[in-house]
Formats: sequence, C-alpha cells, structure tokens
Amino acid sequence: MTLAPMTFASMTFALALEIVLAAVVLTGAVWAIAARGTLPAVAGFVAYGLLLSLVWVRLGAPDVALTEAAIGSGLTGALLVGAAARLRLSEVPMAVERPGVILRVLAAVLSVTVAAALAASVLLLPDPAPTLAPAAAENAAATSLGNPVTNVLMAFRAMDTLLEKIVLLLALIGVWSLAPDRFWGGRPGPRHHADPYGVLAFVARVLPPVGIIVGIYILWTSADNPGGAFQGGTILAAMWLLVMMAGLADAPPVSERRLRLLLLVGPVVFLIVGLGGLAFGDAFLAYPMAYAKALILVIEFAMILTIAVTLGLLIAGPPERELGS
Amino acid sequence: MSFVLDIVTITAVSAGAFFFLAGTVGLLRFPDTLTRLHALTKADNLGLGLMVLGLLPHAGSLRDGIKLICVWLIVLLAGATVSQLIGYVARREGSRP
Amino acid sequence: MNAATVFGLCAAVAVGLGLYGVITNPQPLRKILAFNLIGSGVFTFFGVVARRGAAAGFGGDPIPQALVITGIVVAFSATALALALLLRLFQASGSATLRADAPPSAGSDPTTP
Amino acid sequence: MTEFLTAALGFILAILAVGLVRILRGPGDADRMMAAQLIGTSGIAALLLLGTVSGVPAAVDVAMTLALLAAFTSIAFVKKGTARFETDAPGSTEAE
Repeated sequence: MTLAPMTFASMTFALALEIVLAAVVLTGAVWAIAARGTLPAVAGFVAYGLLLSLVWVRLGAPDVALTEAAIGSGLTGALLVGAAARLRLSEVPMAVERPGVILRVLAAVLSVTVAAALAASVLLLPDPAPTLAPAAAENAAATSLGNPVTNVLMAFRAMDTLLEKIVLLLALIGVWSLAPDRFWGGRPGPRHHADPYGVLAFVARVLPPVGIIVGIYILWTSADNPGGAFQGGTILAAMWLLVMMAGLADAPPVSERRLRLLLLVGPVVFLIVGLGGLAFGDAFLAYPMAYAKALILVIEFAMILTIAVTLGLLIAGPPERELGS
Repeated sequence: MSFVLDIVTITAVSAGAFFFLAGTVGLLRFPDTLTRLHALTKADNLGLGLMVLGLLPHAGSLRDGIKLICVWLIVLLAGATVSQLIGYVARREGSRP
Repeated sequence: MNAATVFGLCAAVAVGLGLYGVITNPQPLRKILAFNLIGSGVFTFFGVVARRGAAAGFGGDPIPQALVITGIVVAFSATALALALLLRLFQASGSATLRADAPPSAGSDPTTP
Repeated sequence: MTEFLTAALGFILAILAVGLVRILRGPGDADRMMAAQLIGTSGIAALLLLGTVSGVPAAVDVAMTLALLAAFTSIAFVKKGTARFETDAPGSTEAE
C-alpha cells in the first residue's frame, strides 16, 4: 500500500473534524444550560439536537440521526418553545430563587465527578467490543428486510416497540387528564387564526403535501434503508400541526370517535398480529417466515397513522375549549 | 471525466462556502434587521444550492441525486416563507417604542 | 483516539452539564430541558457502544441503535407530560415554582369559573 | 477529494458556531430567528457534506427531515402558542 501516509493524514484530518464537531455540540449544550433567558436556552437545545444528528451520522447510525432530527430536535423544540412562551410571565420572580454558592459548588463537584466517571468508562470500554451485529446479520433472512435496525425494532425486539407505542398513548391520556372538568372531551389548544391570504396560510398549504410525501417515503424506504414509522409519523404530525397553527383546520375534539380509532389502530393491529403469532406460530409476536415482511409493513402503515395523531395531540396539549364551542 | 467532475465539485462547494461566509459576515456586521435578513437569504439560497450542485457528482444513484435537489427545494420554500415571517416580526419589534 | 472515543467523551460532558443544570436551575422548564440533555448524553453513550460493535458489514451494532430510537420516543413522551403538568400548575397557581413556601398567587385559577 | 470536503465541512461547522453566538446576543426575536435560520441551513449543508464524506447516503433523508422540521419549529417560534398571528396593524387584515 503506497497510500499509507496519505490514509494516515486523512485519518488525523477526520479526527480533527470529529473534535470540532464535538466542540460545537458542547457549545450548544453549555448554552442550553447557561443562557439567562428561557427562549435562548430552548434555541440552544434545538441547535444541540441538530448537531447531535450529525454525530449520529458520524457514528454510523442514520436511523437514530433521523429520529434525533425529527423528535429530539424538531418536535421537542416546538413543545419547549410553546411552553416557554406561555410561562414567560413567571420568569421575573424566578431570578430570586437562584440557589446559593455552596449548593452550586457542590452541584459542580458532583457533575464533574459523574462526567469524569463516564469519561473513564468510555476510555476503559472492553476491547474487542461485544456486539450482537453478527447475530442480527445471521437472522436477517428471517424477515427479508434489508435494514438491520428495522429488523430489531419490528422483529427481534418487537415487544419493546409495542410497549413504546403504549407508553405514548399513556402519556397522551396523562396530558388529557390534566384538562379541567368542564373542558373534558373538548378541543385542545386555542383556535388559531391567521390572514387566509398571508404567508403563514401559504406555507401551510404548500409544505404539507411535500411533508406527507417525505413522511411516507421515510416509512416505505425503512424496509431496506434507514427510516421507519416513527420518523415518518413525526413529519406527518409536524405538518398537521402546521395546518392547525395557520388556522386552516381546527384541532379535533378529543372525544371524537374517528380520532380515538386512529389512536388505537396501530397498537391494535400490532397486538392482533402478535396474538396471531401466539395462536399459529411459536410465540407472541412470532411472524410466520413467509409473511414476515408483509406483516411488518402492515403494522408499520397502521402505526404511522397512530404515531402522527398521537404526537400531534401530545404537542397540542390538554383540551382547553368546551365541547361544542 | 472524473477529473472534470472533481473540478465541478471543488468549484461549486468553494463558491457555496463563500456565500455562507458572506451571509454570516452580513448577519454579524450589517446595521439593521432587514439588511441582515437580506444577507442571510444569500447563504440560504445560493450557498446551499451551490453545495448541492457540488455534491451531485458524488451522489450514489439517481434517487440520491433527486433527493439532494429536493432538500434544496424544500429549504428554498421554507426559507422564503420563514424570511417573510422574520420580516413581520422585525416590523412588529421596530414599531414598538 | 477515534470517533467513538471523541463522541464518548462528548457524551460524558453533556451528562455532567445536564446534571448541573437539573440541580442548580430553579425554573422547572429549565430543569426539564437539562434532564433531556442528560438523556441525550446517555443515548450518545449507547451510540458509542454500538459504533464500537460495528461488525458484519453494519456501521454499528443495530441492537443498541434500536434501543436508542425507542428511548428517544419515550423521553419525548415524558417531556410532553412533564410540560403539560407544569403548564397546569402555572394555570392553577399563577406561578411555576417548585418551592413549597411560594407566596400565594395574586390571580385565581383562570380555568375554573 | 475527501480531504477537501472535510475541510469544507469544518468551515460550515465554524459558520454554525457563529450562528450559535449570534442567537445568544439577540437582542430581538427577529435576530434570534435569523440566527436559527442560519444554523438550520448550515446544519443541512453540514449533513450533506458529512453524508458524502462518511459514505452514509441516508444523510440526505436526515437533511430532508431537518429542512421540514426547521420550518415547523420557526413557525412555532413566531406563533409562540398564541392564537393569532398579526401580519399587519390590527384591523387591517380584516379590511383586505
């Protein structure tokens, strides 16, 4: 190999890039903690999430990068911005409650200790690293899906994914249950208004069709490439919320039958397929080999609807208007 | 052929980086909000556009190439509307005492 | 020193920063934000472990990667619920503080007639 | 070629860091949004470059997702949970 010095140079080059990326990521993190105002802190957190998705690409995990970009940065950012704006009134008296010097020093000592312990464990990770990748590759033929992460999520550890959907639904029930009694069953959030010929209405008419195509593409491609129902569903949810924010459509009352059905279709299809595995196959959530890919796709299409609706409603918040208003 | 494509990449990515630099300098140095906005849109539209152009020869397949162009189109559309919103916000802030 | 180590150290610092923010920042919203920072640091840690386990032609071990995807979603639901609770507290009491001896709010609950 | 693209990526990351500093300075919402816009666009450019450098073609999908959600987050920031978006002086929108 005559190229050896060259590859060494490009390796150090790549390392320099990684160090720069890590430094910029940490700038965002420092700022999300240290900024005085709440909104700048939230902006720092969103930038941090965006940069973290670069880190995930660099770590060879584009599936996670997609999730981080969609949920960790985008939707969490929108959620925090909304909450920060509503809490703005309460910011002034907060300044008084800053903890004393002793507590801050103790907190700093504790944080540095924890960070140092974690850093030491990074440096002392076993070599060669334990891995399940060969096992995942060996069994990939069972589902005939090309994306190993989809394989793990939908087949090898499908129970985790099913329970995760149920956690989402439980969170939504929790959010709804915070509504005052008289608003129960009503519509979440305020009714948004905007100039129907203004720029907001324009973008809410033009962007969602594009977003829906991208969202479904991300789901469809997840069989063989990075993607999935979750990442696609997040984009759909964002587009739905955009239409609501532009005042083009109102949020549905949370007691609406159609809405409840959409919320249930994903987990129910998942459960039916799982119980089918129990009845006709070996175990709960065991897919028959011949139909594995088809069944997984059916589950994913049902789930993208549920995920989009659940995420949209989680961000819209508890009902704030009386039923029939 | 690959030599020509490499030159396209180097030229276009350098030009894109230049527009990013110009937009950032404008964002830092220009005196008021609307001129800063003007500088910013250069980085958005031209900077990213040229970067995409430069990366097209490296796209692995036709599908990847089309997706690259789609990214630019989405950013153009979103950037144009968000810039208008920023303009409204700037006017609202400006009219405040 | 490679990518996994660099980002592993980065994750360790992010967890430390988040922990400091959770303890010292008095605003509940900022505590929630800092908690998310801890979470993302832990997730990056998983990513580092996955990257080190790259084998069989994959860019990383797919099992930790899939676990992280599930984790991000669960963290999001928890954040949404926490923020909804915080907003409700603000609506009900007129202030968003965690102090037990907070002064009684001037405004009454705007949501009950 | 990889070296050149890596250098370009480092440059774009530096621009992104400048955008981060700009957000902190503010002072108004408009300037913050502009800095956020710069961070979003340079983040997308960085993702595309990184995908090419690291040989991860799916980075383009991540970039598309980011582009869509950046627009959404910016609009959420402008609306800030309020029901109305005043594009003009009060009353003039109804007159149009």
